[in-house]
Amino acid sequence: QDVKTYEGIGRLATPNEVAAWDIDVRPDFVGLPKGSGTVEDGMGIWDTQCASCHGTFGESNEVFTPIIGGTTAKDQETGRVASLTDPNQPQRSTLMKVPTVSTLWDYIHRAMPWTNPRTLSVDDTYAVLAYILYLGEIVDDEFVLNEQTIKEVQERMPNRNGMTLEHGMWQRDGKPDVNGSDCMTNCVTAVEITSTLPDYARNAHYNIAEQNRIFGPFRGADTTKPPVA
Amino acid sequence: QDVKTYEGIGRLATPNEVAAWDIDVRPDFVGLPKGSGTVEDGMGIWDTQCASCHGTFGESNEVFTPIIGGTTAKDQETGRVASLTDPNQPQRSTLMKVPTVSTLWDYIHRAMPWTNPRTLSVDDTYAVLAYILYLGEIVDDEFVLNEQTIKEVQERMPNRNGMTLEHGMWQRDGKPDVNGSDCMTNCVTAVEITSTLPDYARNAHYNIAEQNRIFGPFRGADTTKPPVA
Amino acid sequence: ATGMGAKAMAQAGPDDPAIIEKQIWQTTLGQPVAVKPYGEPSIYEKYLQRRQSPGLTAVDAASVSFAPLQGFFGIITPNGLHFERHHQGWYDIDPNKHRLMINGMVKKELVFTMDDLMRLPSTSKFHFIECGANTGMEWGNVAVPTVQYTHGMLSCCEFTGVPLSLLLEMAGADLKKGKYVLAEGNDGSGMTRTIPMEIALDDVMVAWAMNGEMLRPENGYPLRLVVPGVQGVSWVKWLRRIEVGDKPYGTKDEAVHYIDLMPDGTHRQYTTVQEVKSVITTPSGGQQLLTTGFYNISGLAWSGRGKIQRVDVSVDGGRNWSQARLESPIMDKCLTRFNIDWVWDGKPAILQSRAVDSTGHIQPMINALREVRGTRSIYHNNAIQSWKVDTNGEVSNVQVG
Amino acid sequence: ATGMGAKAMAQAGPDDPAIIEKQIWQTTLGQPVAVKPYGEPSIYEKYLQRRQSPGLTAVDAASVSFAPLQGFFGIITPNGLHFERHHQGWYDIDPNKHRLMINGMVKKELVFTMDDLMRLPSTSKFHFIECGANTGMEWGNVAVPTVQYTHGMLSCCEFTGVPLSLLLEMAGADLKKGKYVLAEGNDGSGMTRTIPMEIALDDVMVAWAMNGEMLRPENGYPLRLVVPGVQGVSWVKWLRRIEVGDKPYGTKDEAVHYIDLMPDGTHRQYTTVQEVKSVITTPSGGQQLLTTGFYNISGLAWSGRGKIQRVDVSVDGGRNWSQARLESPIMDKCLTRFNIDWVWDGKPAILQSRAVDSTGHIQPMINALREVRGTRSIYHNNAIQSWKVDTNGEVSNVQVG
Ligand code: HEC
Ligand code: HEC
Ligand SMILES: [Ca+2]
Ligand SMILES: [Ca+2]
Ligand SMILES: [Ca+2]
Ligand SMILES: [Ca+2]
Ligand SMILES: [Ca+2]
Ligand SMILES: [Ca+2]
Ligand SMILES: [Co+2]
Ligand SMILES: [Co+2]
Repeated sequence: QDVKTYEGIGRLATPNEVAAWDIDVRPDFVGLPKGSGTVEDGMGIWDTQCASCHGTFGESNEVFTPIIGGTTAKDQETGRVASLTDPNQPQRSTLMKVPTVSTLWDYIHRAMPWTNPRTLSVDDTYAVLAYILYLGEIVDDEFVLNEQTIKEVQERMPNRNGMTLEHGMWQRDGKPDVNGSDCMTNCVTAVEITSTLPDYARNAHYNIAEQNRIFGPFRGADTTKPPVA
Repeated sequence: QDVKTYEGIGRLATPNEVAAWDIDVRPDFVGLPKGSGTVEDGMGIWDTQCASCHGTFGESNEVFTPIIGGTTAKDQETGRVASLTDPNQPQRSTLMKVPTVSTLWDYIHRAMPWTNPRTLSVDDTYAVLAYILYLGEIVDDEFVLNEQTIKEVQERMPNRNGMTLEHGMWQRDGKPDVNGSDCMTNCVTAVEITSTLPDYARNAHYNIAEQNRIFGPFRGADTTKPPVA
Repeated sequence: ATGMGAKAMAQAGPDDPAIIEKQIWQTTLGQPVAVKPYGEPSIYEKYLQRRQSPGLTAVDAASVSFAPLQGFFGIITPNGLHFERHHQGWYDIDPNKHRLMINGMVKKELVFTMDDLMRLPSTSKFHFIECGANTGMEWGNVAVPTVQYTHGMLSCCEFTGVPLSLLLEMAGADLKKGKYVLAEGNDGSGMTRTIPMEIALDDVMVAWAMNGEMLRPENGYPLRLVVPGVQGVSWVKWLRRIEVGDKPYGTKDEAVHYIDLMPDGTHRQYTTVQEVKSVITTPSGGQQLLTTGFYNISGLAWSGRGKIQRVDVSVDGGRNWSQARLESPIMDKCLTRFNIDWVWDGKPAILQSRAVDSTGHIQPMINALREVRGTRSIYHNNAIQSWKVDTNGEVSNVQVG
Repeated sequence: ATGMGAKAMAQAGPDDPAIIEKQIWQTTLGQPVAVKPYGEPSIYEKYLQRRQSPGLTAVDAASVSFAPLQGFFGIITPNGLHFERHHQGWYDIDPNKHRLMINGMVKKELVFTMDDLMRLPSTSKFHFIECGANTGMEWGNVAVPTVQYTHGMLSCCEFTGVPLSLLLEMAGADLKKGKYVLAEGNDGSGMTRTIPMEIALDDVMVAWAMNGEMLRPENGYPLRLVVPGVQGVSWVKWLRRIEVGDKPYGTKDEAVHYIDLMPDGTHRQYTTVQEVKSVITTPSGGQQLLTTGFYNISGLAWSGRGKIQRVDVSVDGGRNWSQARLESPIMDKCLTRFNIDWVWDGKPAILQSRAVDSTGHIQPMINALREVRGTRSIYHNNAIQSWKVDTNGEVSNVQVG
């Protein structure tokens, strides 16, 4: 079918329209608008518009996982966040994970503050991101973030080398990590139960009896009571 | 799969249970309980429990198509209702169609009165059916309907010979009446429009604009207004 | 015509405020999850409803509500818009008080609870259900304006239940003498229908689920019969009893209704199978095309005798036909969605579809049907439907000869 | 155990009042048609709801509601019970103000209204959608009690829309240099995900309908991307823009979330495809068997790489396996329902299912997965699920090794 058949369906986008919606910023900074912001300006924005949810130091997990925490100066050198293998690290903060600073710029500009997305100006976005980087000890308090200096920041991102595409789940013909067994009889000698729901969690998802049909082959167990003997 | 596997699923019905539910009456009167009712008793039931919907003479089409009307003494002889081919016959009443008196007994007993089904006793059912047959001039006012006399009635049912099973729609491998054409090009010479919705009916199904989606390739036509020129 | 022409592809049209201006859904926080534990359609979909056809029935509890086919996509009917047909109203029956009895010519008369039935080996199948009276208003002439009223006693679901044959086997049904089963409903009408044993043993299901959830109350909750390819009245709702017998039962809805009046005054009794049929659902009667140019003509095809093999579409009232695309999977006694390209030039057009099923039967024209059946049979009108497109883009229901 | 044994088939049990006594639905008139122009489930189904998992998220508008798989039948998910996942809440967007823009490496940057899109040649396909984080709470240990919470970020619908490839062709996409598309949503989060061009051109749809009606607002009304076999986050809801580019976009939900933490501290980025998986939905965690005897074990199987080829079931914790019945049709990147007979003898049992897809890949045990991925990757847990049946009939979530 020749697409000419569909003439009159859809129309050309105007430059203003594309500008209004094409706001994404790529890891190579394609799409990043010119502008700048200081750590100091960023602090003002953060404290008034962000801290209520993310905490004064970006450490809160009241509303979402912390933005700041778990990264070191060493990580900025290696580009690998060491605490990601530390079982005692309680949370995985944004800065521990994010490899690309563009991601933060793009996301803050498109979606934050959460209840008022698309309200930060370009300069305010630079500023508040500068402040986040400052809180993460990636830049100092004099830092001015702009479309040029952001490239330097990228070179210091703690987890910039922490990502891999070497896996079977990116493309459809990728290879799975492990394959199950097709054994049909006598496949295991002893079956050991390695994990069960702890007793105290029995009713943590509320009464399962009220999450199942009241007829049919099965009922939901009344989890407000101990199991029937 | 041996059905024994399912043992414990379902149980035997008790005789009382089968009696409570097995109330159907077949054209050969299998299932018809013993009992009787007079035309006179039937009139009392009809006038108090049926006439409000079906009319004093069973002629009403306020609530449903008439029960009585359109049959003749001749029809009772032939077992074919002549008015079924009469284009001037305004309605097709129940008695014009029903070939089997068992059908009426079964249905009245199971489902009438409409707002109080299953409330007529066996004798009351005989009685009110006797009265319907009287209104249809199939029996006289002295008639006593019971499990024996009902067989005589069957011999007088006006449309008892009016049914056919000679058609392709009773079994799955039946033969359709007509087959369409598989012609692909130049199949008809002139296309004549033989029927359209009359102008006065344009809005008879209310405003079609409000019966279609408000976006997409089509809108509903505003039928409160004449067609757009 | 009101000066419509193909919308030109504007090199530099005016900026669209829907894009240039920020919308409230882009600049504020939306609603939380599970605010609707059981969700509903968009408020902008409110015009797509089940509707009665004014004047068709005198009382609303012995009536029908038609499904808005003009707004459907694919083959699945959303449960909320499944057509309704009740003879004595509907109830939301307590499933713990519902029973299924098997009696008659069986070794053991049995009673099942819902607990029992749902333990048995179940199966899930996609099937259409069509009322025998669908399109019945159109035997004589054009009577209703839209596809909702011409064809809306049609729906299609994935049904889950047990094969009736299994229950009959458990009861030890006498398959030598037992030539029929009677199915009976648990509503006020105690709806009863006879089904030939051949069909009963083939693919009839005792079903409790439609489209992944339990049946809706209006459609027989908690149990209904699914009789693939057979007219809807036999799909007894609120099913409470199956009796095995050696003769048909001549119930009210077999001896007074769902009988087809022939020109010679005889009625065909036990008309059962829904024959090959199709209809274009968009564009269809009462709709209006917004402009000339390309459209996707879309519709539904089905047959009670098997699968859909092909569908042809004409845009010139039946002079010439082209083969439509069929969506897959094509399933037995199930709706098949067809689509075909069309460029409307602004001139009057008459759109028609014509289905062929796997038995080779081809959907007929209304005149050919009338030659055999006359115009008063009410049921089983499977004629080709014609929609006229006027120069103003308005589509209307017409018959051609 | 509380003295349960197989119910004997009572020769003459006591008469059942549900049969002997006339019920109200047999002796009064029911409700009229169209009293619900858009119908709802029975009041007796009220326990089957979308639910949040307590403690999983701190705010309800960046959260998930899980579908009650324990109550589903067949493969279709009723639209009202489709799982939800929002990052910045949901809106019921005005379809007349919704636009789709195609930009980037294209000859012509285009804007479509819903009127435009729905005129194009459409197609309808059945596909599952699974969140990449489905079963993610179970990487380390058993964390939640029922299949609703272990596997309920899973649904399956018939989707209708246009192939994305058609829109890309209309825009004259540069298929030499353009290796990726970015899909962007119209909600507050402006959800953005990169999709490899190879997949985009294959079977991705720009869809407006699910299960025969328009998308539900919670699922992206009026437009969403359907990316068969790929994790749900890529099925961008409220789709407003498609950009063609030469590099991945590294968006927040590709660079901070939906990345899988490996034991060496690296994260796998752009994990996309949902691998072969299955789960027994009845009986399942939190349910209780009423008695010993026969049961139909039933569940769902799916693969993002193709069709389901077979499903095996074990009732002894993986010692022995038997092949389950698969319901048809078996469709590409779609749920397949399986069923298998089981007679419960009242002893403890561990039920498991294991799916094999058309690429020959076999669903693995959790321990095998952990050997490669450790326990902290959150996403893409396609391990075999184990349900323990206790002597009292209670079923619980366990892991075995
Ligand atoms: C009302 C609460 C709220 C406010 C105010 C708020 N945020 Fe957020 N923020 C959130 C939530 C919730 C998320 C997670 C959204 C999701 O699930 O996609 C988030 C996510 C983020 C993220 C991504 C974190 C990650 O790991 O995904 C960044 C960065 C961020 N916010 C920065 C900001 C900045 C900068 C501001 C102020 C300009 C701000 N937020 C204001 C609630 C808030
Ligand atoms: C409140 C209204 C009402 C009352 C009272 C009522 N009926 Fe009916 N009757 C109906 C309706 C409505 C139908 C059609 C039901 C259907 O569509 O299946 C009907 C159908 C019938 C039929 C079948 C007619 C046909 O052609 O299908 C018979 C016979 C009948 N009623 C007899 C009776 C008798 C006898 C009584 C009293 C004992 C009675 N009715 C009381 C409303 C009523
Ligand atoms: Ca861009
Ligand atoms: Ca500036
Ligand atoms: Ca009987
Ligand atoms: Ca007596
Ligand atoms: Ca009315
Ligand atoms: Ca909450
Ligand atoms: Co009917
Ligand atoms: Co998600």
